[in-house]
Amino acid sequence: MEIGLTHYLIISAILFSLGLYGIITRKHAIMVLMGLELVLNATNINFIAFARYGGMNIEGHIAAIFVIILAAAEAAIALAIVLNIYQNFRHVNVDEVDNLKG
Amino acid sequence: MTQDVVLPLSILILLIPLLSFLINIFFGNKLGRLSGVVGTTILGIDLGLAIVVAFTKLTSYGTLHIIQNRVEWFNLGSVKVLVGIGIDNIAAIMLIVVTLISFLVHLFSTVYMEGDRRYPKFYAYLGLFTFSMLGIVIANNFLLMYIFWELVGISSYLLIGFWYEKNSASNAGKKAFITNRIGDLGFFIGIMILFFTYGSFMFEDVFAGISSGVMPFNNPTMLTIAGICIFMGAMGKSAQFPLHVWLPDAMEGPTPVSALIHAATMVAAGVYLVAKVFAMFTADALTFIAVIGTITAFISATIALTQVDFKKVLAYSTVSQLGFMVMSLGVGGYTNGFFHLVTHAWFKAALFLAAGSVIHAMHHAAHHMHDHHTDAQDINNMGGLKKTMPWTYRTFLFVTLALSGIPLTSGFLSKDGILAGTLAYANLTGGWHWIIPVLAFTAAGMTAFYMFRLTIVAFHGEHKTEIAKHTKENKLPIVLPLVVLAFMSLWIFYSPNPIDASKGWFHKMIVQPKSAVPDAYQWSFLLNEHAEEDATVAHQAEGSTTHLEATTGKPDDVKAAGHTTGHYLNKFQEESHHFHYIAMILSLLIAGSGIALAFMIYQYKLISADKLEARFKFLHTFSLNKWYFDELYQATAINGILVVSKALSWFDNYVVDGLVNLSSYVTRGFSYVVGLFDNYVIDGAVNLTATFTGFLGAKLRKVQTGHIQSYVVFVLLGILILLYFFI
Amino acid sequence: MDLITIAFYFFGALTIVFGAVVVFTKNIMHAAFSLLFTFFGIAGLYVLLSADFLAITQIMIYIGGILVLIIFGVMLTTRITGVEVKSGKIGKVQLAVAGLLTVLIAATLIMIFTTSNWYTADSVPLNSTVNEIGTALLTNYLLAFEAASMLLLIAIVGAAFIARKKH
Amino acid sequence: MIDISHITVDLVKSISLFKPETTLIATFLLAMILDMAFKKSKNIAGYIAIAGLLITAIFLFEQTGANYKAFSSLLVVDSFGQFMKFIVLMSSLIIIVFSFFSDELHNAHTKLGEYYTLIIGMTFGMFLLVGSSNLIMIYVAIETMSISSYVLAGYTKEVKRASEASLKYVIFGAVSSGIMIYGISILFGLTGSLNLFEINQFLVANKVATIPLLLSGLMILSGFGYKISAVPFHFWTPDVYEGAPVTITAYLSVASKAAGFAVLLRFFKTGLLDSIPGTSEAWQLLGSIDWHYVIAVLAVLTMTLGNLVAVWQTNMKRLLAYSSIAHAGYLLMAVSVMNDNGVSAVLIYFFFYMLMNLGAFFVVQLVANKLNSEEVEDYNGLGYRSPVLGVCMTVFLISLTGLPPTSGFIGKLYVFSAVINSGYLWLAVIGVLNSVVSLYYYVKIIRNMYLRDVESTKSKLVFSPVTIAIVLLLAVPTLLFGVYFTPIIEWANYSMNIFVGN
Repeated sequence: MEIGLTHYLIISAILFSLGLYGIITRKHAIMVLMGLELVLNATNINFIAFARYGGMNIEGHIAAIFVIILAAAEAAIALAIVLNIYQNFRHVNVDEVDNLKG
Repeated sequence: MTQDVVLPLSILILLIPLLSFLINIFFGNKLGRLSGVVGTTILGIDLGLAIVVAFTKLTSYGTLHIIQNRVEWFNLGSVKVLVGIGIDNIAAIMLIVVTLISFLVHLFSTVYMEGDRRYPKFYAYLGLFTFSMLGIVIANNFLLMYIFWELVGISSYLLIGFWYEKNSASNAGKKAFITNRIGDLGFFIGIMILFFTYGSFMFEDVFAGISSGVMPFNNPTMLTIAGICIFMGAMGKSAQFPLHVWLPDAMEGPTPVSALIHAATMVAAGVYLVAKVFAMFTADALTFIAVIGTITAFISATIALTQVDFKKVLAYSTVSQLGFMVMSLGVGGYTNGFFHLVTHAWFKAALFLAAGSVIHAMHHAAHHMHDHHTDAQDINNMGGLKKTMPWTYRTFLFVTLALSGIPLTSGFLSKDGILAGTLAYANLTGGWHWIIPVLAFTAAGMTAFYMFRLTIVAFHGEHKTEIAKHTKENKLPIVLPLVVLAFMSLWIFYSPNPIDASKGWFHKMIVQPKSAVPDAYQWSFLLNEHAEEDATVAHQAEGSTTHLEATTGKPDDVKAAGHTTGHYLNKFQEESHHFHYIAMILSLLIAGSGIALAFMIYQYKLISADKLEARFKFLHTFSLNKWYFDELYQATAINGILVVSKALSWFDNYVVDGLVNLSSYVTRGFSYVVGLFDNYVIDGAVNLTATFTGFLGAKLRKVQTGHIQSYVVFVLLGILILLYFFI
Repeated sequence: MDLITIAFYFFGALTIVFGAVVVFTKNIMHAAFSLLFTFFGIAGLYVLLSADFLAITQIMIYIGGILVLIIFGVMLTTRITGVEVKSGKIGKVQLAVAGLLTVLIAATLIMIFTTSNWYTADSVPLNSTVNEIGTALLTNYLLAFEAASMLLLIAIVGAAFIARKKH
Repeated sequence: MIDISHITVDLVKSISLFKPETTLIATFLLAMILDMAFKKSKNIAGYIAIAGLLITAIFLFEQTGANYKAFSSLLVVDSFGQFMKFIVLMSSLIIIVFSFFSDELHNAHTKLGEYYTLIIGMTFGMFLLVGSSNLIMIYVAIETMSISSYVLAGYTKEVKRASEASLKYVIFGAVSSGIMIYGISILFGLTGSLNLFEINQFLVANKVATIPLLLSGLMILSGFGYKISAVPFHFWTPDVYEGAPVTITAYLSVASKAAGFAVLLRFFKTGLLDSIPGTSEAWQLLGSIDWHYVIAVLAVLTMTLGNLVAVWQTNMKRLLAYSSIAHAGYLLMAVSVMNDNGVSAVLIYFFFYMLMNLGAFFVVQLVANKLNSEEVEDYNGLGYRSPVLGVCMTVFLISLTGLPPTSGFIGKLYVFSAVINSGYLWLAVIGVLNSVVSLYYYVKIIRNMYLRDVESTKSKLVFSPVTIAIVLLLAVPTLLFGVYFTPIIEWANYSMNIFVGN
């Protein structure tokens, strides 16, 4: 079977789900962030695959670039906040940061 | 005085009490004791103006349906929203009722509230309340009416909860407010249905729309539903079953407030509303209204029989009388319903003020004797007040006669009219409708009984406590309003003939409006094709014989098709007239036996209390079985509460408490079942709703675990569920 | 099987296997390095999709930038030699629910992806995408480009503020 | 070489319409630099921010009547956007003024340079979001405002709950926007374009599969939904609102919500509106998905959850958080009718909501300054300890409940009338039932202020005349617009047309 759009989409779907799984099961804040990176990469696979099979549509590439840029910015902010959590709580386990609830 | 002046003057009447509110709220602390004087004076001026306006309207323009204006307020989409004020005959009369009673209450309170540390605030709230109430009276559209309707709710909340240090008072205020909101919910929906069907909030536009045959959602049933929704607002304000629970609790407010709110104004607002929009009710809606009114009148009369708190008796009696008014409107007795509203306002205000006078005297006496345990409102602690408080007694006795419906009083005229109306209605409609006059007469009899029970126990006989012995008659500002109000309860103000009001000015002025509902959906006996012209003719040339053919609607309802209606507006009025004397004799007999029974039991002690108890058990059992209340109550309410509470009991204190209370109350005996029904089923239903929403809220709250990852899980789940839900 | 197919399965497997390691491993450093291989696999897929510029960007920014940032984060918040470096355990029930949810999501997505019609067009052969991307960024997407620069500036200001010890 | 002359022409026109945003960028840079230069002055950045915002307002005002697709259709400049930008601008201004009086912020930091700078950055992000008509632009704009708000929520970084709030916010926000961009990629796959106008044309001309369209729509909604706190994307709201500094909580509850609603409406109208059979009155949506129903369901969930849970809250900020969720539900109700009346109702409601909600939060802030507490219990007797504050708070709360004669009533009136006008009577009934529930918790606060534990027991609270004046500046319009609201209605009716291209 020739490799087509669907193949890439399936990889993207699996990667997306794996990323979500990481986000909802990892305790360590940074591992949660890694899960997030997987989600964003899955998105990028989608964009590039759709661009390739949609007539070499450059818009998909642009979108992917912006996703990468924003992922970097988001990672920077998120890591800074995680560091701050570490200062205040002396750990970075997201499920133990639960004073605000109800 | 020309027509043009009426409306500006009305606005002035509306705004003057607001002035009193503003002065007392901002300068109250500086004024101190003076704030009462200021408030009373301002209301006196307002009363003067109201009298001028009302007399101008009734004498110079009595035949003119309404003096009103229409002003564009704002645009809603493409629709211009019009508002305005209008004075028709019922509004003119209401202006006097509201301002006079408010004035007397202001006067009364100068002594009664003496020494209260929030004295100026009390006057401020009274001003605000009067303002809002007058707003309801002069509104000629749903929008303004609804706004003032809510304002009345808020200001009554402030007044009922005035002594908020008492937990019960602040809870009573809240209960009144929330119960009223339930009614208002229906009111609001009704208004919205009408607005989006007819594109206007103005009464006349809505009526015109209805009579042109346009139906909400193209469905005549929706018109009935809209009518019932509007009526729900009245059910809340006028304490109709099953929303009547707030009124007895509201007795926690200062007694003058009870006189103002619970006798003459706020509770009358509902009846007033029904009268204002009478033209839009279909036959089915009217039947609903009549049934609700009857149930209210009967149930609360039965409850009033057993109360021992002076004010509670009056409270249930008020609910019962409001039931009478609503019932009268529901059966088509428009004039008599409104008539009873007016007459009742005077004598019920007098009763409450007399109660205030008694309680005030009891408090003073207790204070002097350093007794802080005896309940100053329990009638079993009174007795013999006739000797110590002669003026209060005299006025109280007279207005009790009025409430019981004894000739030479205004109460007789109006109640007699209502009862005749129910007979006429039952005769015209037949079938189960006969239950209405039966219950009405029974309730009337009970009214006479419980009022005399109250009079005899509290005023006659020996002093039952030392406190009662040491009571003294109050000062003039308390006694004067009593005398004025008692005086107003004489028959002569309404009709020269003490046993028939239909020739009096009141019946000439207050004419049933022509129904806007298409004939097919209205009782044929209420159709008065040439209502306005006919009324005019009747007014200008008395005794003229304009003969009208009876209109034909539902054929089987018209038993005497082809009859001429004479000078009567419609078949109903003619029939009422036929029943007038029967009703009079019947009601006199029933009231008389009620009074006689009261005397036998409480004055001469010919019948023991035990026998009485047994008797009541029988009566209640009978009435309950008749309505299947018992079964309904067992099957739905108790079992429902049990099932739900079992499920929730691990979690919920309210229901656990409710269960404990419930089981203890069930054992108390059957004679209190009606009271029980009132307090625990209806309250319980309200509580249950509150508990249920609270329960849901608490459950939903658990979802907010504080764990960010579970939030993400919920988001993902949410998206999945939504996806599969909408596919 | 031609070369393209083999390459696809290789990079696909690389991506998914190491992606799985990232989210299943207990050791955070293992996770970080698995992430590297995942990114690398994705870059390979980009090459197969003739997105050369993206492949380079992926390697430069993700592997050179974001991953390094993450590893710094790990080092700053955990003692490498201590036991703390392991990510803690989560209850079995939660794991089962999470697993079920993930499988459900994956199944839904794959079902939708395999059964839908997508926008397709005949592709224009391109030597390099760099030219196209450059032009697009400075014409049609100029504003987004400038806004992104503003965003990065905001991110720097914010991150520097939050991460620094004392004000 | 590519011919770029047509792009240059567009660019020149676009830049002239981009003046407000340009001013914001300049303000951002200026505030940052001058804050470093003037080390002594505590609020210098704040003053610059105010000045910058005022200039922005002038430029924004100049755009009245403009209808233009700027920057190759990345951005739309229209009167709808102008209204929403004014809402954002006014709340930014008000929040900066609030911040001058925040003990919480001033105790934590000697200088607030980054704080004001980031507020300007966030305003910039929201301006972009309000005007965006390209999915990538929407994503960039959402991230711009989000990144600023993550930092602002945790601005008092030594406070535990603030840092917790910002952690939760950043994780939740990142996941939501991650899901959104995945949804965007699917939409891109379906239509081959990222531009809303082109997507619209594609959808008009072609039939696309329903299920992926629905999926991508829901995923994109998760990005918008988290901005406007719609259930089930609301989970961050209570925690972040409670943890963040009061000023930021107030800001998030109004400004970012406004931007979220703006982009939500624009997404539907520009992207999914079938412009062929008459555009104005009732919108004809493309595709076989009943978006009315989807949004209506979200609205019901949102307001019901918000109100039911609010009943249990004891912390004012948390209570107002749930109340703001409930208000998002009312607004979604107006969105769900998807016609111009609905848009106009959203605009009207938002204007009044801004006044009353910011007012309520400012009172919370002032009380917290004095009492160091945000518990509802500590409001006991407030009406006697500070009469003016008590009366104003009562006005705000009554207005939030939606009772006459306050502006909140007018807002609700327009929302309900838009809903009923479109025949969704059941939705209106649920809405009204919800406002009955909301009465309970709002009245609880009023009762605490007036009817509990009063007078002599506690000392008077004295607030500076300036703060009282600010409260009054919000309370008086809240009341005044309840009676005379025609200008707002007219402004909203003028602004209700969302530009959909030619």
